[in-house]
Amino acid sequence: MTLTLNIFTIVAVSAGSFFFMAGTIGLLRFPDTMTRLHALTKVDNLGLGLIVFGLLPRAEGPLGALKLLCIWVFVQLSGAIVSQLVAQLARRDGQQR
Amino acid sequence: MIPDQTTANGYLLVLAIMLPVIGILLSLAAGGRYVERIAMVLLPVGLVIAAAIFGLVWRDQQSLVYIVGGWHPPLGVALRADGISAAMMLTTAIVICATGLFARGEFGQPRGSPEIRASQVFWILLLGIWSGLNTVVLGDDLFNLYVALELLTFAAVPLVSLKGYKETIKAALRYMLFALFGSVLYLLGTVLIYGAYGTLDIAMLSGRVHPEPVAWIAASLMTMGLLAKTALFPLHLWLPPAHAGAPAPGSAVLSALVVKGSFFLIVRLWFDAMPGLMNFASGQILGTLGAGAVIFGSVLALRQQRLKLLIAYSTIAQIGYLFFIFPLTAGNEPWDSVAWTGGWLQLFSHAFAKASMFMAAGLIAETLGHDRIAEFGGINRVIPITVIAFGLAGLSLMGVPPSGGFVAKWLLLLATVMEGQWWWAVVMLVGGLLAGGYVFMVLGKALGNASAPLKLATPVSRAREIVALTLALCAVLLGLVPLQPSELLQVGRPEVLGVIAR
Amino acid sequence: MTPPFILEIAFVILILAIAVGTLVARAAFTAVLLFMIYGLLIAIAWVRLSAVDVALTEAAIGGGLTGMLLLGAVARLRESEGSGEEPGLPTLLAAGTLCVLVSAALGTLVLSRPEVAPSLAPMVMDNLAQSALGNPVAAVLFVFRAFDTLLEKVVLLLALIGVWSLAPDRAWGGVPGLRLYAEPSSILVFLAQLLPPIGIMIGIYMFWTGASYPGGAFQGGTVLAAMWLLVMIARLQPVPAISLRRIRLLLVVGPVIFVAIGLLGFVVADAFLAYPADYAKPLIITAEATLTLSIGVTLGLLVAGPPDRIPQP
Amino acid sequence: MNSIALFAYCGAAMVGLGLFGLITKPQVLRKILAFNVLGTGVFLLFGVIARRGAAAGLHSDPVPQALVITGIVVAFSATTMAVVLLLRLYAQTGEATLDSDDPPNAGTDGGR
Repeated sequence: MTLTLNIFTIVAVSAGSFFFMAGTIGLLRFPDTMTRLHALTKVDNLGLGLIVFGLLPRAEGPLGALKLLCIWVFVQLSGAIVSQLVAQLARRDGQQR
Repeated sequence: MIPDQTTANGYLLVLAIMLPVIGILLSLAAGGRYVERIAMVLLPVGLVIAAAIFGLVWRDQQSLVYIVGGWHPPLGVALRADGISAAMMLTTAIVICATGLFARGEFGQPRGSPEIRASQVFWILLLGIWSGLNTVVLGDDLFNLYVALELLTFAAVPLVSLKGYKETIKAALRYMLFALFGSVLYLLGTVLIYGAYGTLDIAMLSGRVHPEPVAWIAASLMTMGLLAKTALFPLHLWLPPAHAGAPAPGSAVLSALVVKGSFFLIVRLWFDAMPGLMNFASGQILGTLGAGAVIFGSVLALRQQRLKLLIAYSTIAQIGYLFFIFPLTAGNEPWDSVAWTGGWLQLFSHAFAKASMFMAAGLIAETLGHDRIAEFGGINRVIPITVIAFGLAGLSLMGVPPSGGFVAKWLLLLATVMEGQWWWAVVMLVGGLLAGGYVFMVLGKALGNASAPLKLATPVSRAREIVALTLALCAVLLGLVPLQPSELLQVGRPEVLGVIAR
Repeated sequence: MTPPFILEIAFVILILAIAVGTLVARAAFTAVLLFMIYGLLIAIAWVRLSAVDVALTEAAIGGGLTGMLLLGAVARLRESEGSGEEPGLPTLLAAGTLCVLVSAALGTLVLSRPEVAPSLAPMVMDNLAQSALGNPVAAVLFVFRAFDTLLEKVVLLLALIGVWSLAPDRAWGGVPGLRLYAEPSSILVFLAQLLPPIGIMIGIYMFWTGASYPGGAFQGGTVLAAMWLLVMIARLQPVPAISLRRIRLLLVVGPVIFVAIGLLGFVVADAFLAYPADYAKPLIITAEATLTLSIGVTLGLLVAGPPDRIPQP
Repeated sequence: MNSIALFAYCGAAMVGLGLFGLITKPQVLRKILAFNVLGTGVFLLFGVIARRGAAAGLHSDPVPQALVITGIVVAFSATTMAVVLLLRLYAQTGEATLDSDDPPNAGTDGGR
């Protein structure tokens, strides 16, 4: 049982880290604002999501698990809103920085 | 002596700090015309408290101690009033009260009008400076003193930019950056000390600190930071525009008191927290910086064409004298306390004289509408009291009897002879001559005849002239202090200064 | 070397690299962004140093409010801060040498007496029961060294007076010149509607839990300030004029109550800022609750800046 | 070397960096940033001392921690005041540096 959970954690966190890495590379390499935002959302959503998911079995009780989930939800929220704001600005400026 | 118990009447120390704080809070809440009224009520009360503390320390020849919250150091924070704190508190209270009276005309709040920015801000800042200074002289904990220093800085900087001209904003910004640099270095020393000795209580530190690298580096960093705040040469660049740019009552407080706050802490550090550290070399270094300040400040003062800048440069020079305390007490003869007394008298008499001078300068500028020294001719017929105040204060700066400045400089000279360090005497004599030069440069113009009929801008009230004169008289009266080591100033000191340094 | 330690080394190198970046970045905007990242990394460093209370403070103030303040400043400077005169090579060398010396001295000296490792932790723990608080850091802040905390509140208020003092004469008493977000239909408005209820709850929770666990009045107050600023920026609440009586009262209520409780100590306990044994906890909580509120308002107004709009009659 | 020493070196280096920036950077905004780097460096040293003082069941000496919390708030107030002064200077003169040293003539208004 412990072994299964450990393997689960390792797999999920590694996968999350992979998305972090991929997203960061995308942020640095993609040509314009919109595509960069696209890369960033993968980091927020999948990267952090998988890491949180992987850590859930290790949380201290249900309250700890809830806190972990909250972190993910809040990052989702702020990420989504900031992306919107950046995209709005980018469209208004009409330039692809 | 380690303060381990609250002494009788120790509560006065708390009141001295909290009274202005309460004033700040009430002023902020009440606003409007109440701000000035609150200050007018609190100033005399604070003066009475300061006088009471002074009287008690003098009568009992013993420090007052208060353990805040009943938590003893090193866990808690103690307040301690020894001889120098008591004298410094009384000086502060007198100058602040005089400034309050002087500023009434300038920073009043007319009935029924909306709040005036300068008046609202000025009174709160004045109280802020007061509580900051009282904490600086009473604090016995290095971090508590850091907060006190910041209190002082945060009250002093806006005073510089109160007029809102671009020059004063620039001066305030430069002052702020110097002050921040100073406080962060001070804090750096604090962390080293806590890490090495496990306490920040000055009395406890005095028994624990040994001459070793960590103590030396901590002391150097803290001293450097405090020197930047004191504006000792060569870290003085911020002072002239800041002190000259503030409104006259602000300049009076800044020059007379605020720079002395950080000087006071340098003394606390070297003589109280780390008495074992002071040696010949460190004394000579501090003294040399002081000598540089005396010469440099005086020469530049002579070259100024505007009165307020002249007075500001003179502050740089007069601060320099204070630092002769360090080389002249680093030895171990009992005569040391001559230099000790001389240095402190220099501080007090300069406080009175400089506050009076800046007030006089403010009155002259109001009367004439400018402060160009070359055009002062005939001013003595319009505002004779102001000119007399300026002249009397000038006596003290020059060190001419009868004045506190004379006694102070005489005692310091005496100490140079006794210590065989004649080179400081040369600096002091040159500094005195240069001070004579710039004071007479102003007086000569003021007493001379007007080249053209004087155009008067605003009449000034007799009462404000008398305030300036009173402060100048305080500086003169200090000249009646007997020419010998003062017992009061030694209350709370180790038995004979310098013994530990051996 | 254990793997966690290698990670720590990498982390420290990252912090230092970002600090260097902050200082050398050509554009002011980049410098400020890097500084905000730096603030958040420092907060993590505090967790590594087992100082969770400090980590919360640093994240909220160092990473959050300071960043917001500096971003606002960059927006106003419009990237035209000028290059100024870079100092000459001799100055750079002298400054560099001095700084390297200071760093070297600190690095060697700060732990130079490992045999002593002075600590007040045992003394704090011995007296913790008497302080009525469970969180040792809170006990130091509000009981043992309450005097520092009280004076620091005054510093905060004086800073606010200093900021206000830079208003033009005619705008005194008016509305602070906080930059408002222009588009009312923006998603920011949605955020400003969604987040504050949660944020306020977290702020209150931080202060409440601070008595026993990491958290406290500063951290809670900072979160409240952030929520308030968000609501103002999104134009859901007007920026208040600084002459409003209720704003003034909110600013001083915490410090006033703290001072009052301190003075009460003269009468009911045996010293200023001492709490009577039976009522210590409720008194401290009262002081902290009002302080949280006052700190929130003060920090919010500090970021909002000096008034620049003339008060409406 | 252990983790405590590592952070001690980190703090010491930050102090040096901040000091260097504060002295050499001409733009006021950069000076303010440097002051903050310097400040966090000093605070981190407090943290190192606190961590080393772990005792009595605590992982870290609470006294330096409390001092740092006070220090952070004071540093923030200082930053605010410096930034507001800078913005006011910029609004009035268009300058954001201090080095254009006009002769100290802060009395041009007549010294009042």
